[in-house]
This record gives sequence, C-alpha cells and structure tokens, in this order.
Amino acid sequence: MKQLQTWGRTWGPLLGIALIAIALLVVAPAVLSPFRLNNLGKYVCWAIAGVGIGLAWGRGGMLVMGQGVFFGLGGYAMAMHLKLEAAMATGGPDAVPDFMVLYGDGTMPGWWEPFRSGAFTLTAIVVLPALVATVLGWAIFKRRVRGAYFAILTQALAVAFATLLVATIKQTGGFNGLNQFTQFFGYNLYDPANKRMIYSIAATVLVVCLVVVWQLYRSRFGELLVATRDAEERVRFLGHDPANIKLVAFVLAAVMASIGGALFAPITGIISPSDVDATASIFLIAGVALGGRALLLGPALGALAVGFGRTALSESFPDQWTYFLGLLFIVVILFFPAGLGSVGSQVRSRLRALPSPPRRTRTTPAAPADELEVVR
Amino acid sequence: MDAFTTPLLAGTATGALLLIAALGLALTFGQMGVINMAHGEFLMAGAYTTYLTQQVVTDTDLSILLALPVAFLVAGSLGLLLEVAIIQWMYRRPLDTLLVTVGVSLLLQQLAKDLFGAQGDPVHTPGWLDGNVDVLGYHWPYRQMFTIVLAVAALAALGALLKYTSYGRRIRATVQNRDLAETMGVSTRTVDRVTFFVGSGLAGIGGVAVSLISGTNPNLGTTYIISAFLVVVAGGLGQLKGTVIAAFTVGVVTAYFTDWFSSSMAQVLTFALVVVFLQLRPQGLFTVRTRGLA
Amino acid sequence: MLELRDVTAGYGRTRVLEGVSLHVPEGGAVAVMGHNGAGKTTLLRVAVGLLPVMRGQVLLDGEDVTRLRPNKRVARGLGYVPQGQLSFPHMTTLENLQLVSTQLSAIDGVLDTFPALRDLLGRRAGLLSGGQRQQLAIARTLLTNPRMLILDEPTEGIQPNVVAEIEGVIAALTARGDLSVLLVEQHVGFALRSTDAYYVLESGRVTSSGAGGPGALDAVRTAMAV
Amino acid sequence: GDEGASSTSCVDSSGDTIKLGFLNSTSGAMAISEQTVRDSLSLAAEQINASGGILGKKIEPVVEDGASDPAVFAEKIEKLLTGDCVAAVFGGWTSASRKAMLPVVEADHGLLFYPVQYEGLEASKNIYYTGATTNQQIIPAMDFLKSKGVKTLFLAGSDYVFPRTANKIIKQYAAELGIKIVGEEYVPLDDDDWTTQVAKIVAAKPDFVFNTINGSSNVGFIKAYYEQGLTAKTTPIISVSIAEEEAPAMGKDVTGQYAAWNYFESVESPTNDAFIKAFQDKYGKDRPTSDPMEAAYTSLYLYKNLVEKADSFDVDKINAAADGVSFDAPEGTVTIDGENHHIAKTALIGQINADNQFDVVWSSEKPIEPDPFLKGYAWWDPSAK
Amino acid sequence: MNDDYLEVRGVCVDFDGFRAIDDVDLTLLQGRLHFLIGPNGAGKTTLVDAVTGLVPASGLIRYRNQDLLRTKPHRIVRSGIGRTFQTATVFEGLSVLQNLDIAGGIHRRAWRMGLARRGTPSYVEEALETIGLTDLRERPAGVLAHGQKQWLEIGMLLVQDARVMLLDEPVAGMSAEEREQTGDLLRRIGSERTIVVIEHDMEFVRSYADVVTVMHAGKVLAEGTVAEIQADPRVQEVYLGRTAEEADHA
Ligand SMILES: Nc1ncnc2c1ncn2[C@@H]1O[C@H](COP(=O)(O)OP(=O)(O)OP(=O)(O)O)[C@@H](O)[C@H]1O
Ligand SMILES: Nc1ncnc2c1ncn2[C@@H]1O[C@H](COP(=O)(O)OP(=O)(O)OP(=O)(O)O)[C@@H](O)[C@H]1O
Ligand SMILES: NC(N)=O
Ligand SMILES: [Mg+2]
Ligand SMILES: [Mg+2]
Repeated sequence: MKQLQTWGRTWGPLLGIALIAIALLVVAPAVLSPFRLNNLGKYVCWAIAGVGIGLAWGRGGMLVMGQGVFFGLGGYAMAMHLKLEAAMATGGPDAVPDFMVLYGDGTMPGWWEPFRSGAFTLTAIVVLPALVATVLGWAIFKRRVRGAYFAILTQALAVAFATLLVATIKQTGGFNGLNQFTQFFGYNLYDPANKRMIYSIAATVLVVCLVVVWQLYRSRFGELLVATRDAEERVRFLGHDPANIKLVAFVLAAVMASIGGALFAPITGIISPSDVDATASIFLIAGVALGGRALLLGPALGALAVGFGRTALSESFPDQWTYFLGLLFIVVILFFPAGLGSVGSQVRSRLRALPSPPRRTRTTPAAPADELEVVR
Repeated sequence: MDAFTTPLLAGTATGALLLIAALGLALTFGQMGVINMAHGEFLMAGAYTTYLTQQVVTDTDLSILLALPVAFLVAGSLGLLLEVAIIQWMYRRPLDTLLVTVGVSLLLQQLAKDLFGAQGDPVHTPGWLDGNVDVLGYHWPYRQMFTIVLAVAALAALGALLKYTSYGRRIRATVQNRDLAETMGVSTRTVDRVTFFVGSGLAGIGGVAVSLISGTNPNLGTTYIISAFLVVVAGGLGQLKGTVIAAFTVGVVTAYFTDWFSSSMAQVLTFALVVVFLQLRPQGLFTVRTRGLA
Repeated sequence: MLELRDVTAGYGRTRVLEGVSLHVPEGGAVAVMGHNGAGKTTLLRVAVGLLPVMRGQVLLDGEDVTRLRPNKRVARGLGYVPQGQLSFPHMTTLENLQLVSTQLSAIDGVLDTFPALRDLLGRRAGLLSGGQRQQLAIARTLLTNPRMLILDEPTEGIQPNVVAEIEGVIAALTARGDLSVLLVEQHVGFALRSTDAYYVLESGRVTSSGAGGPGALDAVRTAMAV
Repeated sequence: GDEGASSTSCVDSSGDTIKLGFLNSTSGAMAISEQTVRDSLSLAAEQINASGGILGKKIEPVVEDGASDPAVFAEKIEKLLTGDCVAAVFGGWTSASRKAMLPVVEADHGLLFYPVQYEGLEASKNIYYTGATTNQQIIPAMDFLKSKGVKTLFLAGSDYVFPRTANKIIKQYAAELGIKIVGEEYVPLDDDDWTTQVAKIVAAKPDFVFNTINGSSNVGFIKAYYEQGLTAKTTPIISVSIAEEEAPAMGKDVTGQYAAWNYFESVESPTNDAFIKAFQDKYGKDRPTSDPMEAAYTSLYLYKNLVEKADSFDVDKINAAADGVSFDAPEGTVTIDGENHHIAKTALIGQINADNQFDVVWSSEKPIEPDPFLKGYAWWDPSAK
Repeated sequence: MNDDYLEVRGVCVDFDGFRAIDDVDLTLLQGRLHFLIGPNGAGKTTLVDAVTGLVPASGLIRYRNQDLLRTKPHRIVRSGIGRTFQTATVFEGLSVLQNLDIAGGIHRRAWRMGLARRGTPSYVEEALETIGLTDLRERPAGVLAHGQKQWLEIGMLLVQDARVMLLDEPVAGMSAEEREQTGDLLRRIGSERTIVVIEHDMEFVRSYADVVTVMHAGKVLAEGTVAEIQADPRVQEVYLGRTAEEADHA
C-alpha cells in the first residue's frame, strides 16, 4: 500500500502528462474540425506560457504579471520572420514587409534584417527572452524586489512594452501588430495539413514543457525553489543566494512564454500589442490560478480551460460573457484558492474536518510573510 | 518659457489626479495589503456619480460641489460591499486579491456599460471652473488648479485621520498582525471596513476630478489604475509622504517627456524610470526596516 | 471566571486538543504545563478566540463566549500575551502602547513596571531585541486592564532579573484579588510559585492536575516525565 | 492567399433562412463605438426580414464579440465562416481588426462588410468597404480647408494606423495645396490627457486643427482644448471621427467645430427620416444616428442587393455582379465599384451646433468615386519620407 | 592552536546613530561550548547578525583567513558558519524531511540540483533521529510547535555540517527535560565544532558552558567560567539581579 502510494506520487504525474499528450496529439486532431483544432492550438500556446508561470509563481512565489512581454518577444520574433518570408515570397530576397511601405517610407530597420533567417529566428526565440529575463531578473532579484512590488513592476513592464509597440508603428506595425503571413518556414500557412502540423508542434512543445517542470519539481532545485518562496532570506543561511534560484525559474518561465508566443503567431495569424499587454498577461495568470498554480498539470489545464471558456462563453453569450468571466475569477480564487485542480483534495479534507468547518477560508497556508513585508 | 512652465503646471495637475487615485490605494494596498484592481472602477463610479448628479441638479455650479460627497459615499459603499462580500475572506493571501479584483473590475465595467451604455456621458464643467489664467505663456486652466486643491485637501484629510486619530494606529496594527491586533481589543472587522470605505471613497473623489477631463465611459478606470499602483509602489508601501512625492514626480516627469518626445514614449520612459528607480530604492522612496527574516 | 468545557480543537484536519476541560476561578491563578507541541498554545488560542473550537464551550464569567470574537472578549476583561515576543513591528514602542490606551497615566504606570522600555519609546518595535519586545508585549496587555490575564511563556527570552520582575508583577496582580491568571510556563518552579493550581497537558489531553504551590513540584515533574 | 482554390463553401442556402455573421466588439475599449454598429445591423436585419428577407430567405444573425482584440476578430471570423457557415460577415472597426480578418476571409473565401472610414491603401476581393476611403473624407476635408483660406494646419491624432496614414496623406496634399503643417501630435488610443499637446497648439497658433483622434480620447482632447481657451472661433478643428454619438459627451465645448463625414443625422431626405425613425423606435428617442451606423445599415442592404442581383449567395457570383450595385441609403444613393469593392459616397462637412447635431456647411457636388490607392492623385507618393 | 577559530576584533554596529555593538573583541575556539549572555538588548543577536552578514559592521571578523565582513551571507554559510534564529525560521511549506534535505544542498554540485532526491540520505536520517522528529518527518514544518521548530533548525545545522554554530536562544520555551536533551546534544556535537549559544536560562548556562561572555550595552562586560561570571558584581547588577543565587528556573 505504502509502496503503491510512493509509486503513485512519482509516476502518477507522468501518467497525467501522458494522458494530456494523448488527448492533445491523438484525440483532438481526430475529433475536432480544423477551425476548432486551430483554436485549441491557440490555447495550447497560452498553456505553454502558463506552465512557466506555474513554475515562477506557483513554486517560486513570483507573481509574474508581465509574461506578455516574453510572450511578445517570441511572438514578434516569429512574426517578423513570417512577415519577411511573406514579403520575400512575392518581392524577392530584399523585399520589406508591406506595412513599412504603407505607414513608413519603405525602408526596413537594420535589426529586422537577421530575421530573414529561420535559424536565427528560432535561436532568437529562445535566447532573446532568456537574455532579457536574465538582465531584468538579475537587477530585480539582486535588489530584493519582491511580493507585491515585483507583481506591479512586472505588470508595468507589460504596459510599457505594449505602449512601446504601439508607439513604434513604423518598425513593429503598432496597434495593428504583425499579420498577413503566408508561409511558415516554407510551408503554406493556409494549407489545412500544415496547420495541423503547426498545431502538433505546439502540443508537443507543451508536453515537453510539462515533462521539464515535472523533473524540476521533483528535483532538489524544486524543493529549494519552494523554500525560497516560503522564506527567501532564510535560504541565504543554507548557503544559497536566493536571487540565483529565482533567476533560474524566472528565465525558464520567460523562455516558455516566448516559445508559446512564437507558436501563437503562425497559429492565429497575428500578433499585436493586445496579445501581450497587461490584460493579456492577466489572462495568462488567470488560467494558472484557475488550474492550480502550485500543481504540475494545473497551470496547463487551467490555461486550456480559460481559453476554451473565453471562446465558449463569448460564443454562447456574446453580450454577457464578461459577467461570467468576472464571476469565474471571483469564484475560483475565493473558493478554490489552490485552483480547480485541488478541488478534490479540498473537499475531502473539508469532510474529514467536520463537524466544525473553519469560519474563514484558511485552507492555504498563510501568505509568505514577505509578500508585503519590507526588509532592509 | 512656456516650454518649461507648461509641463510643470500641467504635470502637477496630472500628478494631483494620480495622487487622489493613489491615496485610496495607499490605504487599501499600502496599509492593508489588498491589491484592488477594481479601484479604477471606483474612480469610474465617481465619474458616473458626477454625471448623474448633474442630471438631477442641473445647476452645474452647484452640482459639482454636491457630487464630491455623493461620489465619496457611492464609491465608498461599493468598496465596503467589496470588502464584506469578498476581501474579508482574503486578508491572508494578499496577492490573490489582485486576481479576484480583476474579476470584480470586469464585472463593474460590464455593469456600467449595461447601465449607461457603451458611449460616454457628458459632464459639464461648472462656470466657476471655466477659463484659465496665463502663467508665463501657459493658459493654466482653473480646472487643473481645482484638481490640485482637491488632491491637497484629500491628502490633508487623510493625513489628519491617520495621524491624529487612533484609527491610524488601529489600521497599521491590523495589517501588521491581525490576530495580535484583535487580542489588543481592536475590532479588525471594523477597521477593515472603515479603511475600505475611506480608500474607495477617495477614488470616488478622484472620479469627480477625472470626469471633468474626459466625461464618463465604462473603461475610464483602466486608464489610471496601473499608474496609480506604480505611484504607490514607487512611494513606498504605507508611506503617504512617499506617495505624494511619487505622484507629483510621475505627473511632472511624464509631462516633460510628453513635451520632449511623445505621449506614448513618455509612458514608456516613465515606466522605465520607475523601474530604474526601484533599482536604487527597491522598497520605494521611504523604507521601513525591521529586523530578522520576516 | 474562565472555563473550558470539553474542548476539542485543531488545525484543518488535525486535532490538537481532545476534550480538554479547565477552570480558572475568580481571582485564581492556574498554570498549564507540558512538553513542546503538547497543545498549550492551542489551548490559549481557543480561550482567547483566535481558534474556533470543533467541539466544546468556552465560558467567561459563566457566559458562553465560544462564538465571540477576540476583541469582544478583550472588552470583557480578557488579556492575552501570546508566545513569541509579538509586536507591531512598524510601530514605535509608544505607538504599540497607545494602540491600547492613550491615557498618559496608564502608560506611565506600565512603564514603571518595565523601565527599560522608557528609553525605547521612539524606536520601532521591529527593531527591538527579543527580550525588549517581550517586555513590551506584557506591558501592552496590562494596559488593556484585564481581569483575566492569559500568558503564553511570558519569560521566554527574558533576562533573569527581569524574569524576577515579571514574577513579582504577577504576584502583585494576583494578590490584588481581582485578577485571574492563566499561565503557560516551562519554568515549573516559577509557574508553581505564581499560581495556585496546575494542569499538565500531554498530546492534547489533560493528564494531571491539582493544587499549585511549591509542594506540587514533584507531582508535576513526575507527570511531565512520562 | 490562393483564392478559392482549396476551400469549398459550406454555406447552406437551401433552407428558408440564411446565416449572416455580426462581428463587433461588445466588450473592451472599442465597445464604445462598435456597439452602435451592432445596433444598426440588427435594425437592418429586422427590416429586411420584415420585408421578406434576401432572396426570400430570412436573415439569421450569428453575433460574436470581437472583444477589441484583433486576434479575437481573426478567430471569430474564422469560426463564423467555417463553423457557422455564414454567408457573409459584417463588422470590424479598427484597422487592426480589419487587417487581422483580411487573411482569414481571403483564405476561407468568405465575405466581410467593413463599415468604417479608414486609411485606404487596401482592396480585397473578399471585403466590401462601405465607409469612406481617404479620397472621400480626408481629401475633401482638405479641399474645404483650402476653400476657407487656411494657411497653417496642426495635426492631432491617436497613435495608431489610421491617423498615421491619414496624416501622411494630409501632409503630402497640404504641400500641394500650399498649406503649412505647424505641428503633429499623437496620443495613445484611449488616453485622455491632451493637456501638453493642446499647449503646443496654443503656442503654434495654427489656422485650423485636423483631428484624426479615435474614440473616447476625443473627449479629453476637446475639453483640454476648450480649457486652454481655444474655441471654434479662435482655432477651429475639423475632425474625422467625431460624430453624433461622440459629440454629446463633449457638450458645449465642441460647439462650432467641424467634422467631415458622408452622413449626418441632419441629412434631409425621406430615406434618412425613415432610418432615424426606425432606429429611434427600436432603441429610444435619445439615440442619435451617425456615419458608421449608417454605413453598417447600408452594408446589409447592399449585400441584399448584391445577392439579389447575382441571384446567389455564392461569393464569386456576387463579386461578378458587384459593379454598379447601388442602394438608396440614408446618406444618398451609393454605388459599388466592382474593381475595388468600395462605394461612391458624397463627402459632407458639418458644423456642430448647440444641440450637438451637425449642420452641413459644405458638400461635394456628387458622390465621389472611391480611389483607395489614390491613383488619381499625382501628388501622392506612397514611399516618400 | 589550529586555524579553525573565529576571531572578532574591534567590531562595531551602528543603526542610524545608535551603536548596538561597540568595539567587541572575541575569540571563539573550537571544541568548547561558548555561551553569550547579557541583558535584553545587549547586542547578542546583533553580534551574531554581524558575523553572519545580516547587518553591516565595521572592524574585523575572520574565520579561516577569510574576512567575513566582506563576504555575502550565503558565502559565509558556505565557509562553514551556520546559525539559528531567535524566532525559529523554517520553510513552512516543506516537510521536515525536505527542510533537512535542502540544508545539505551546499555540499552538492550545482548540476545535481536538477536531480530528484532518492530515499533519505543517511546524514538526514541521523539528524532526524538526533532531533527526535523522525515521526513527524512528513509533516509540513509550518505546523510544528514552537520548540519543534527550534529543534528542526538545529537539525538543519547538523546536516549543513556547520563548523561554527551560532545558536540564538535554542532552548527558550523548552521544558526542563527537553533542555537537558538539547544540552547533551550540543555537548556531543560540540567536541569538533565551535559552538556559540545565546541563552538567558542560567541553570542551563551553568550546566553546559565552558566559557561565558557577558555583553552589556554593546560591549563585552566580562568573560570567564560560569563561576567567575556569577561572582562578578557588575554582572549581578545588570543581569542576574538579586535572584542570582536562587536563579533556579525549576
Ligand atoms: N497552524 C497550525 N496548523 C497545524 N498544526 C499546528 C498549527 N499550530 C500548531 N500545530 C500543531 O499542534 C500541536 C500543538 O502545538 P502548540 O503550539 O499548541 O504546542 P505548545 O504546547 O504550545 O508547544 P511549545 O511549547 O513548543 O510552544 C503541535 O504538534 C503543532 O505541530
Ligand atoms: N536595525 C536596528 N535598528 C535600530 N536598533 C536596532 C536594530 N537592531 C537592533 N537594534 C537595537 O540594538 C540593541 C541590541 O539588540 P539585540 O537584538 O542584539 O539584543 P540581544 O542582546 O539579542 O537581546 P535579547 O536577549 O533580548 O534578544 C537593542 O537595543 C535593539 O533595539
Ligand atoms: N479605420 C479606422 N478608423 O480605424
Ligand atoms: Mg506554545
Ligand atoms: Mg536576541
């Protein structure tokens, strides 16, 4: 019995990941229409970013409210390449994207140039967010900015990033964003078979990300990350610099968000500031909170659910759906602070604790003391 | 000369507006630790209150003055409702309040849209605010001066409340250690409610000032919320002094940036500046230190 | 004065107290002793109202206060010094005291009891040393003018001569006859000297109780050695 | 995209109803504007159904919320075209939303009717543009300014595609007309604070201000303008996005200012009277009508006429029949240009009166043929700096 | 004398003009139980803070030829100096076992951090045994009682294999028997370590101290054996008080 439990604890999550893999890679393509599959692909992109948020927020205690920035870095990097591919397909190797002619003077900024190369673009999608997150994270964590400060700071970054995109219309397409792609690394983007391929890539990436965090969570690093979340300063007295530990999680989360964004562009055919701004970032967070931030599969499933919920609610109640969405936020966070993924265990513990349920919801441990605490 | 005075004076007015919005947050966020993303919608409620007051009392000279206390009550009551219905269950997980209140903010925006329509409603500037005075080349509108006066008055009132009444100590005690405060005879429930009422009420006052700039519309709150939070953070949690300095600095600096570059770039640069600033003073302008690892 | 009737309480699913009954008579002083984790603090939290009971009753002056919030119990004369040198860290020593009472004479009174605090009035409590904070905690509670004083390891981390001081204060207060005391202490000698009845708590149950006084020393030691 | 080659339409026109998609933002920042478009689309559908439908089939609207997010527009239009198999989609407002829908509607070989004035430089076989292109609104507005003897002009706009492109055209045309541009300022969409920019206008003392601001930001602009002592008398403004919907929110501060459109509620014609009456009967006496609403209303009737001329719901047949299809719209008779899918429209300049209605003060003699790429304007050089 | 000793020379700590540590000299030798006593607010905790890099200090603090004042806290720990806190601080979200296990982290190579723990390392098992929390190993540390947390902290130091242990009131709040157990434990592990204990319980000090340093108002007031200290009138005046002779906490 005990052995079975241990076995379950180790391999149960892998089984869950396998189920998700089957559902996404085998079942979904078989039963969904091309349009619905493409929609699912979009949610999968959010889920990839969500897995990273689960790592940074759920395990690391860093409420990353600006993941849109990294989602956008990847999304725009990919979109720039696709835009150039589209231009080059019709206008030759020196062609520039159409919008630069429309709103600008028809010249392309130099930093667009390398994105003509697919290899460079793929590298940039990983390296760019990693670099930005390292520099940013280094500065933030070394100065011990955390808790609500960190959350609001990252949110402000998302706002600044989106505003910057809007303000640089001639270089980034501004409010319109980048769209009207035609091909994806040589494949016609409007061919249903190719669309299915891109979907499969996204689903596979999600599964890989889940396996990566599964290993991380069971590793000693995962335990140390939780320790850092619970008592950051205390970790110093185990001989670790908490800034480094947080940095690793933050950078990983950034890279995942970036990859999610990079796949989002070809799947939806567009990336624009409204996909990366503060509101978009909050929706990323919402999925994670809904599914259960500290759980392994919670963030991914939550992100998929929120994506699906947005579509389904807005299709069924196009005029009232924001009410439902608002209520969803409230109900989930209020009643299931550990996410819907934990409803089962929560109900069980409630039942066992009868007859006198606690007067206030105290099912989660008290917030880490330093969320608002001000330390020297 | 006006290249210097215009951003200074206009920025001060913007700063005043930020200050009113941030003062409420300084209470609910700075003192109580609740990250209320619906605070912007309380601002919006204040703006709609002004509109409605003008519908009832058609003498605009009077109605604005009347709108101030009414907006305070309306927004305050909304805040109280929020506290009683939701926030009171969440004091032990401050970061989660952020997400819950995002939901509330969505609800309130949709509600405003359904009640008042998607279009904005007009708010008329009273006669005594009509006009401007020429200050070194800048036609400084009376309305901007009024905003500054309003902010200073709100600040003074709040400052006095915190400093000269036992309420200030109670609120701080409650946020620092709920259980302990309770066992020191502080009714933390009352403190929570009063704080939310006052903090949200301030947003209502801010809403009156905002309505004079842009009338009403259901998305009005979203414009101010993030800047207001940034001001509180840059000012240092729980520090009115810091909030004041941060609000006016952000207002004036943004105005200069706008003048030199553009509005969009000014927003980007101001955000960037706050980020850099937090590098230098990670816990805001005024830091409160304690010992140990807490 | 204070009575716990058959109280069961705990955290989440885990029960920490199992059917504990205890009585502090009017003007009486009762000590609770027990090992680490026995449930002493839990017992006091139930008495004060910081932890809801799962079963049982808490009575104050013969009245059921089981559902009353802590601050209401404080208003009825309950004073509580929690374990762990707790204070409001961002408030100064003086503000910590003023939270309870702004009467100068009253504050002056408790400062006479803990003169070391006089020099620290302007310092933020979070910067005080552990012992200084504990002195502040006791002083603050005394300001609430309790008729029933509940102390959780009040001498923990306090220098010896101040421990003696605190012992003296408690003795003086109980001698007044209008103050009841419920004391959790690890220093058995001190505990028994200061009280007239004791309870020993073991794994959430009362395993032994009796009259206090130095004579009970051996009985308690035996009870605790189990 | 490769037109029509791969996709076969799933539109089912065999029953006695035909599905049409209404895709507007009813949440988010653009809801302010787009809700009105939705309202007039619903009205038109109701009227058409009451009078027998299209080719005898009742319209069955499938409504979706674009949520002010271009990516959502892209998703929803695909859903409407491939999931609901609507015969055509009506909606979109921002150019961002249109640009996002364009590749989808082309790939799915569907139809989109876009009802808002925009920056031009676009023509898709799968889109019908029932709002003005630049030579039907902006260029006439410039002509009007020239006729008023304007020498100096200040440009104020929202920081996004339409104003940027519009101003690029304005600047080139101004050079042609000999009008000097004395300033150019942008503020992000939905930003209310125009104080600093207005101070620059005060300092620049232009003869006129050309306003390409979109949405609620106009309120902040007009209020700041008035506050700093600028009025229609001292420094008039000509706007291309302030209509009857927006004007009341600005009250007296906007009185006397000008706007360029192709329709005003004040247009005097029996068709318009009928339109206004029907609209207000349905939505209330206090609801004004405006250009985008009228263009949306018109778009549905144009679609009806297109289908009935083609005698089919098939996109290719409709496109083949498009040239010359017209409708006696509230703004006057409009006619489709089969080449670029825009419509000929009469340009109007109105002056806002104390009731926040627009008095027509200038009008093009006849409907102006659409020229989205400004091919007929020699001064236009798209790649100029 | 080997180089395994901690040297404190002329150390001062200032807080906005208030001098909490004033020119303190100390030499802490290996193999002896060193006690640090003194009135509340004397500066004992602050001194430990200074040694472990938690507060900035001036002067010289040296361990194995390393200048600790110029070393970051986590590097100080890595050089073998561990501490506990007056208010026990453990990782509340982790189990007792995990708390102990991650304490051993500094002895592992960085890349091994990515691997999962397999079973319970023997030194963690030993530490569990030593601190008597074997039965509670799977409990989240957050639910431990006050004293249990203090034991867990000591256990973490054991796993860290700290050469210098600075214990801030480790037995406060423990019952007499528990103190005895803890004292014996300290004596056992102290033979090859440098251990400094801050404590107010004079009986405990009497039973276990090899050397006692008394601090007062930021300065070292006296140093010597327990007997010498108890006889010192200055110590009696500021610290022990009139109950000096009968300081018989149970
Ligand atoms: N918040 C909590 N959640 C869950 N369990 C708890 C909580 N607080 C205490 N416990 C558990 O309850 C038991 C009793 O704890 P309590 O603090 O009452 O002990 P105590 O007798 O006061 O010990 P000490 O002498 O160390 O202060 C302990 O086993 C502890 O692990
Ligand atoms: N950050 C700080 N700012 C100001 N004063 C401080 C700070 N830290 C400590 N102090 C003061 O320094 C003095 C020494 O404190 P410390 O905690 O070292 O005392 P201690 O000897 O450990 O006392 P105890 O036995 O009560 O724990 C105290 O008076 C305390 O108030
Ligand atoms: N097309 C517009 N007005 O965005
Ligand atoms: Mg206890
Ligand atoms: Mg100390």
